[in-house]
Amino acid sequence: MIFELTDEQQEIRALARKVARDWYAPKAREWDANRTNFPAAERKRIAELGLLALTLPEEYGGGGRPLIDALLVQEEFARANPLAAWPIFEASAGPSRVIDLFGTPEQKQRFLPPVAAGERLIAISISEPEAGSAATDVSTQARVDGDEVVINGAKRWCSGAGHADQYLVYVRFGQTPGGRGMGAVLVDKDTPGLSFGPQEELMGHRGVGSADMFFDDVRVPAENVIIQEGGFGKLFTAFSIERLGNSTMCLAIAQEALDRTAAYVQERRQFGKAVVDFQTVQDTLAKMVVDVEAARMLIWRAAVRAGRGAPKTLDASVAKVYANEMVKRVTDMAIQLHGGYGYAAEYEIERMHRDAIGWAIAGGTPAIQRTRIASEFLGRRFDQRS
Amino acid sequence: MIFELTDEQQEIRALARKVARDWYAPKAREWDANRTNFPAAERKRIAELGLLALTLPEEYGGGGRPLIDALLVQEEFARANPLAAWPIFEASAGPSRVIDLFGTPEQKQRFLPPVAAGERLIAISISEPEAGSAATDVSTQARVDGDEVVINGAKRWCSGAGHADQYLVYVRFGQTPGGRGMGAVLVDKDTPGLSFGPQEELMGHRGVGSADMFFDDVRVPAENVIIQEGGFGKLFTAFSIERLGNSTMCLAIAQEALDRTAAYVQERRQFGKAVVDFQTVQDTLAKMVVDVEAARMLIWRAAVRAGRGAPKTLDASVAKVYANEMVKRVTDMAIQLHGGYGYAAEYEIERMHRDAIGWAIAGGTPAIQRTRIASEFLGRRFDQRS
Amino acid sequence: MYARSIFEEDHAVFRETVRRFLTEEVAPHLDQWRRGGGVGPRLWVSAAELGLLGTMAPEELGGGGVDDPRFVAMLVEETMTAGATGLAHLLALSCGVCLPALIEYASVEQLTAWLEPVIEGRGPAVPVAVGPPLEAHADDGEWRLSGWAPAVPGGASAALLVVGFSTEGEDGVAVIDGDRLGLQRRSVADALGGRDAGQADIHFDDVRVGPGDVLANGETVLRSIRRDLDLWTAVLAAAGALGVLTSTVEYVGSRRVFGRLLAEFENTRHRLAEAAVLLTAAQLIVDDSVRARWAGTLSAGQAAAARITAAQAHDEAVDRGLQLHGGYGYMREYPISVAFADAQYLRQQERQVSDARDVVAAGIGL
Amino acid sequence: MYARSIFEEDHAVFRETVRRFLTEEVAPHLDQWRRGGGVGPRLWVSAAELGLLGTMAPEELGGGGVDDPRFVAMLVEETMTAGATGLAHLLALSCGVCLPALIEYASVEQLTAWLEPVIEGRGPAVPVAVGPPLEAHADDGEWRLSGWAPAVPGGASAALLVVGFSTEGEDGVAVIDGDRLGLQRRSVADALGGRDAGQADIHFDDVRVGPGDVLANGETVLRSIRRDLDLWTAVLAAAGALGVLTSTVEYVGSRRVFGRLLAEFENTRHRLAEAAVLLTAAQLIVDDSVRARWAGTLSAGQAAAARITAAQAHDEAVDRGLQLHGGYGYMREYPISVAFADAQYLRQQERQVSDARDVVAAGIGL
Repeated sequence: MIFELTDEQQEIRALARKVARDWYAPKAREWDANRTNFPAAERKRIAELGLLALTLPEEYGGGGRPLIDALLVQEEFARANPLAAWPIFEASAGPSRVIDLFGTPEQKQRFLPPVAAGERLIAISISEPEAGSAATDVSTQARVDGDEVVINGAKRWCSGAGHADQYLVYVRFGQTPGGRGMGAVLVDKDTPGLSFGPQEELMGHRGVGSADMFFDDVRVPAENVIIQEGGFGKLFTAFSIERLGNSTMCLAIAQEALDRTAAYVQERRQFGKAVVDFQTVQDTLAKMVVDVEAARMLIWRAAVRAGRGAPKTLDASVAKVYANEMVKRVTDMAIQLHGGYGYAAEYEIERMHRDAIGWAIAGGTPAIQRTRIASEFLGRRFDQRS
Repeated sequence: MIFELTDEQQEIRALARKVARDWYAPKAREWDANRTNFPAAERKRIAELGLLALTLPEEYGGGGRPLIDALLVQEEFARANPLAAWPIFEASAGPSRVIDLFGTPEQKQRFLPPVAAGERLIAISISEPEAGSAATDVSTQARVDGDEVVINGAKRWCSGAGHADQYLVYVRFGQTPGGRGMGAVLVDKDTPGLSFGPQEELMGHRGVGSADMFFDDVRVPAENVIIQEGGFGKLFTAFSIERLGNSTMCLAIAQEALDRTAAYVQERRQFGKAVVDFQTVQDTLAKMVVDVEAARMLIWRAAVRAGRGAPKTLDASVAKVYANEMVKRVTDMAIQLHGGYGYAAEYEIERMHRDAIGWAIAGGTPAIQRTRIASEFLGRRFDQRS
Repeated sequence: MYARSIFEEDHAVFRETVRRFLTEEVAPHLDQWRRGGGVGPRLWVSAAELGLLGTMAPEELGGGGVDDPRFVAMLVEETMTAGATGLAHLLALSCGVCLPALIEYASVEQLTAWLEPVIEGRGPAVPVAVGPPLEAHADDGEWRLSGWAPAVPGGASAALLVVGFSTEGEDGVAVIDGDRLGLQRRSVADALGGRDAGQADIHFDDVRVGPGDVLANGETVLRSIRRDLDLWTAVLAAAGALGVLTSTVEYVGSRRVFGRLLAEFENTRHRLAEAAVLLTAAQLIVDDSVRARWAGTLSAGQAAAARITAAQAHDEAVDRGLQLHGGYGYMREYPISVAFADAQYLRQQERQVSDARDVVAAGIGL
Repeated sequence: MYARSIFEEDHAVFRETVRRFLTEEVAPHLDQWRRGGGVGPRLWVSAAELGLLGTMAPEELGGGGVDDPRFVAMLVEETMTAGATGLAHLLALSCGVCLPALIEYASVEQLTAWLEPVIEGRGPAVPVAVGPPLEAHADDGEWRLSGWAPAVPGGASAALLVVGFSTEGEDGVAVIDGDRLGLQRRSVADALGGRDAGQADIHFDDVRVGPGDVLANGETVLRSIRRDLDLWTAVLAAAGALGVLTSTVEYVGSRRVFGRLLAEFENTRHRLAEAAVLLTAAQLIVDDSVRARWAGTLSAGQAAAARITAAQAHDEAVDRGLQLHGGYGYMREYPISVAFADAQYLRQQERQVSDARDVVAAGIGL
């Protein structure tokens, strides 16, 4: 076992930190307040610096590096400004990775280079009004019609909906129920028949965009089918990668909340002494440190073991459930230690807390993760339907 | 970063597991019930297998291996039978390591080989009636008299007292208060003037032995002074190693409680279905998995980074506080999931819980660890006396 | 599950008045208040007309003359249940905290001058800087107050500010008109929760107060105000928890996941049962504390314990509610999302005053 | 911090009797009972002589004829405070759970036969298998009970066993003499806590019970017994928590660390304050539940909520007490160590009967 970053990883991390601090940290509060979408030009800048798509293969313009490297970069961006980390998440741990892992060479050649160049953003579209936690209940239909696929249905809570250029849509082919009937198709934003509901006012993750998506006889070429019917396992492999992206967002927010709190309690005085000199403040700060470090280790282990592939389900679920609950606890403690200022927007701790809440709802709730963990740990399936 | 054990580590672990399961697991309940001391012959057997003193230098009969290897072995023994892990703890992460790290070549040559051979057990003696959490308040006096040191005072809660052959006693030289006036001296059990109080009936850690120690003009040769007055930092470095030994005991107990619970809930039926088919049981089991894994990562990180030396204070305190509180939670959940049998002695879960409680009291409580963590994280000292 | 026994016949009658008021005067405007910086001035006038604002004040000063905090509790709880957390908080501060303090500690002249605008609906009375007090300098029989108080509920619209100050280690309480010269009020535009309270940062720029503006026995008054703040915060939190738990129980009874009602999952049932247990305990300590306040026997320690217990029940109910609502919980137009933000607001307001654990510790002799 | 109002003058008088009893008949023997498998037979005789065992039983059957569970609460709480957790548990089971069930549900003939030995001090009445019931086979107007019940408190010495059984999906309750043929009692020698209760595993080897041994309306009786078990477990836990918290507050007020009293550290004060808050809430819900039991309005949901709340308060008090006692907390001769083990014992006993969350969930309509 080795727990140190390589020199190269440290360099990438330092570069990411500098870019994120210099460019994006100053804009975090304003973008959050205005629900600003992340500017496409900024995405290109990140790509040009070689930080956008570290995990995509070099032949398609990516960095050809392992997952952990991308997560190190994502963490630095998310600490400074979570919105700036989003395209990194999507390119390195999100839908692009599904294409990378499961697409044909032609599909990769067609779809990945624009992502790696920062020219195109792909979002993933899974949940539906009646299929949230029960992802295998997806009812959006895909019907093969000659060399086209015709999609009908509705999606909900698609992060980036209306803003992203392409969507990896989880669909049901035919009538087979459950995961076995499902697959995934890539759909361009401007395909006729695809429309978007109004942008939702979410509590956090502002600027990312979220909306309903409506598919009304949406026709896409059959070569856009990334995962065929029956690719059940692949669909869920994709979840595992995404879970580490989610977990890394939590880690970043928590680490940032911790560091800012550490600074605050040392600067701020109360009753004639530094706030940090109160024993309960030290105690709470230490709890934050331990919590953040435990999450970091679980995430890093899952990511490092994944190498350039996908993490084990058990590793990823363990990391996600810990990180999700950790970031809620840690940002809550940060608010407490900020005393009267914990909920003042200018300190950004409240934004971190709002964002934190969202990560425990997205990508499978802690309750769902725990069922998966028990299932994987015991090698036993549990039927939620009985 | 690499999170996998080497082949060699896996082999050592497998050997340790086999020995521990075959020889010591069957005796755990009986030894606990009878408060049996670990037999000296068994200690020799472990030494002969090369599992007792992995971290001590090869020239003194040890394994010359890094701390993590010893902890892997300790974990396997402690899972099967914590009492059997105790001599490994003492030899690899306890007082012997203090001699190894800070003793003169002559001292090492004199004191370490018998330990590595399993012929002699050294215990550490720090706490006093008025110096528990405040270890720097030690008042046991050591006075240099020619080529001897004369010790007077009393110690309390010395694990192994009355059973171990030698004691590494933390003492105060002269009148300098606080850590700066302290040092450590090795004292043979049968030195005139050293006497022991009655064996304490502790809630757990039975068989280890614990008693008051009384020093009445106890004379030992000056060459038994392992740490001279002013070796403050060394004394506390020793704590860091010991904390990982403590944490590993917690990890082992928790992992064992988890695995036995996993087996139990799959075997046992209630209301016509396997207990594990209840959602709250799955949820609780998953919490145990996550908690154990987080502790494991924090301990392993601290140990691996220590290499063949001592871990960083921050790493060790983070690992200990997490492991201490984790094992209380995990054994409590194990009791819950065992339903009516959680407190039946034959299932051994209650023994694990009792032992768990003790680890959070020994070696610096979680509250003390958190103060240290805040202090180390911020690079700032907190005065507990004001 | 647990039948509350605190309210009697009279309160039930009063509840009808309150509910009508909430339906007619609050519900139609709530969204606008949340968007636009708090309750409007008309609200206070209409509440005054119904006699809601001074139930505990002497009749000769236009009040209800009923020395029973349970009417205030009814008013506050019903307002919480209607989802108007910010307004409920203002009502609690004005009717539950400030007015009783003034009635008990002000001279007759002071009381006459101060009560009228509040009871007649010019706006609420709110406490300011009653935790860590403002700095004040004694100056020729007067005091000059400087400093600032962040995020004062109703700070933009309050008729009366009950201000804690400290001068040379001695604490005092001044009562000043919301329009007093030297006050700068800056609305908090981006508050996450409690938006209908209309929070404002208030800067005191050398505000002069004379002996007529100051209550005798400042230390005692401050202690009493802090205790009552704990009490009323607890009342708000318990009512908030009940509202969230009730609506979550309804939600899980209609939402299907994996083809089954969410309510059928053991995970749902146990998580909500745990929240219900906390709420039951919280409601009992809150009700007992309101009764004790009425009897004049409420200790600071018990009020602080009520605050901690109710806050925990509220936080748990909101967190579990949010988690069980899944994606809907994160959409700001959903009541559970508003309830989450409002709970955060109340906790933040509590924290600005004190750490309740210190009060409890003192109560058990530590 | 919080002044309980549940007890009145009569109870205070009764308390003196109980305390004398504890001083004279319990304290001198407690250690021996803990070492030797539970309270001795003499204890029950002396308790009977003082009229402690049947306060709620009809006078014509030798009881006190007082339909007020608060006397039982006083007896149980004082016994807990004296550190005799196992005995307190037996008294709660006999006087609080079993006797009231028999009084309410047994026929006059049954009651006459069953009450006498208990009230006269032959031993306690204890419930057995009232959670998951024993298997029973109907056989020619009789039932044959088989199976086993682990760790029954007082299992070795009980005069009367109130046994839950199930036959073809229907639940029943049999009341049988502790010496009934076919019972095998095996003392639990290595119990960690509650040792003065004298636990035994009881094996039922085809025990025959006839109609005269069985209560009518078994399902109702079982529900009532389970509710009362929750109630009395809560009473025990709250009293246990108070005892531990009180002694820990004393300890930290005398123990010095780093040259200061442990009580002066913020960590000590806040941790104990948190425990005190839990206890305050627990005591309130327990007292309210005892009152509701007296009034005949106690719901199963509230009793379960009381049990959960009080158990949490007890566990927290014990854990924090243990942690603050440092090394002394781990030494079995110290009261805090015994208190820890006793708390574990009570939790374990609770869990054998039910998961209280299921009961609460049902109480809120889930």
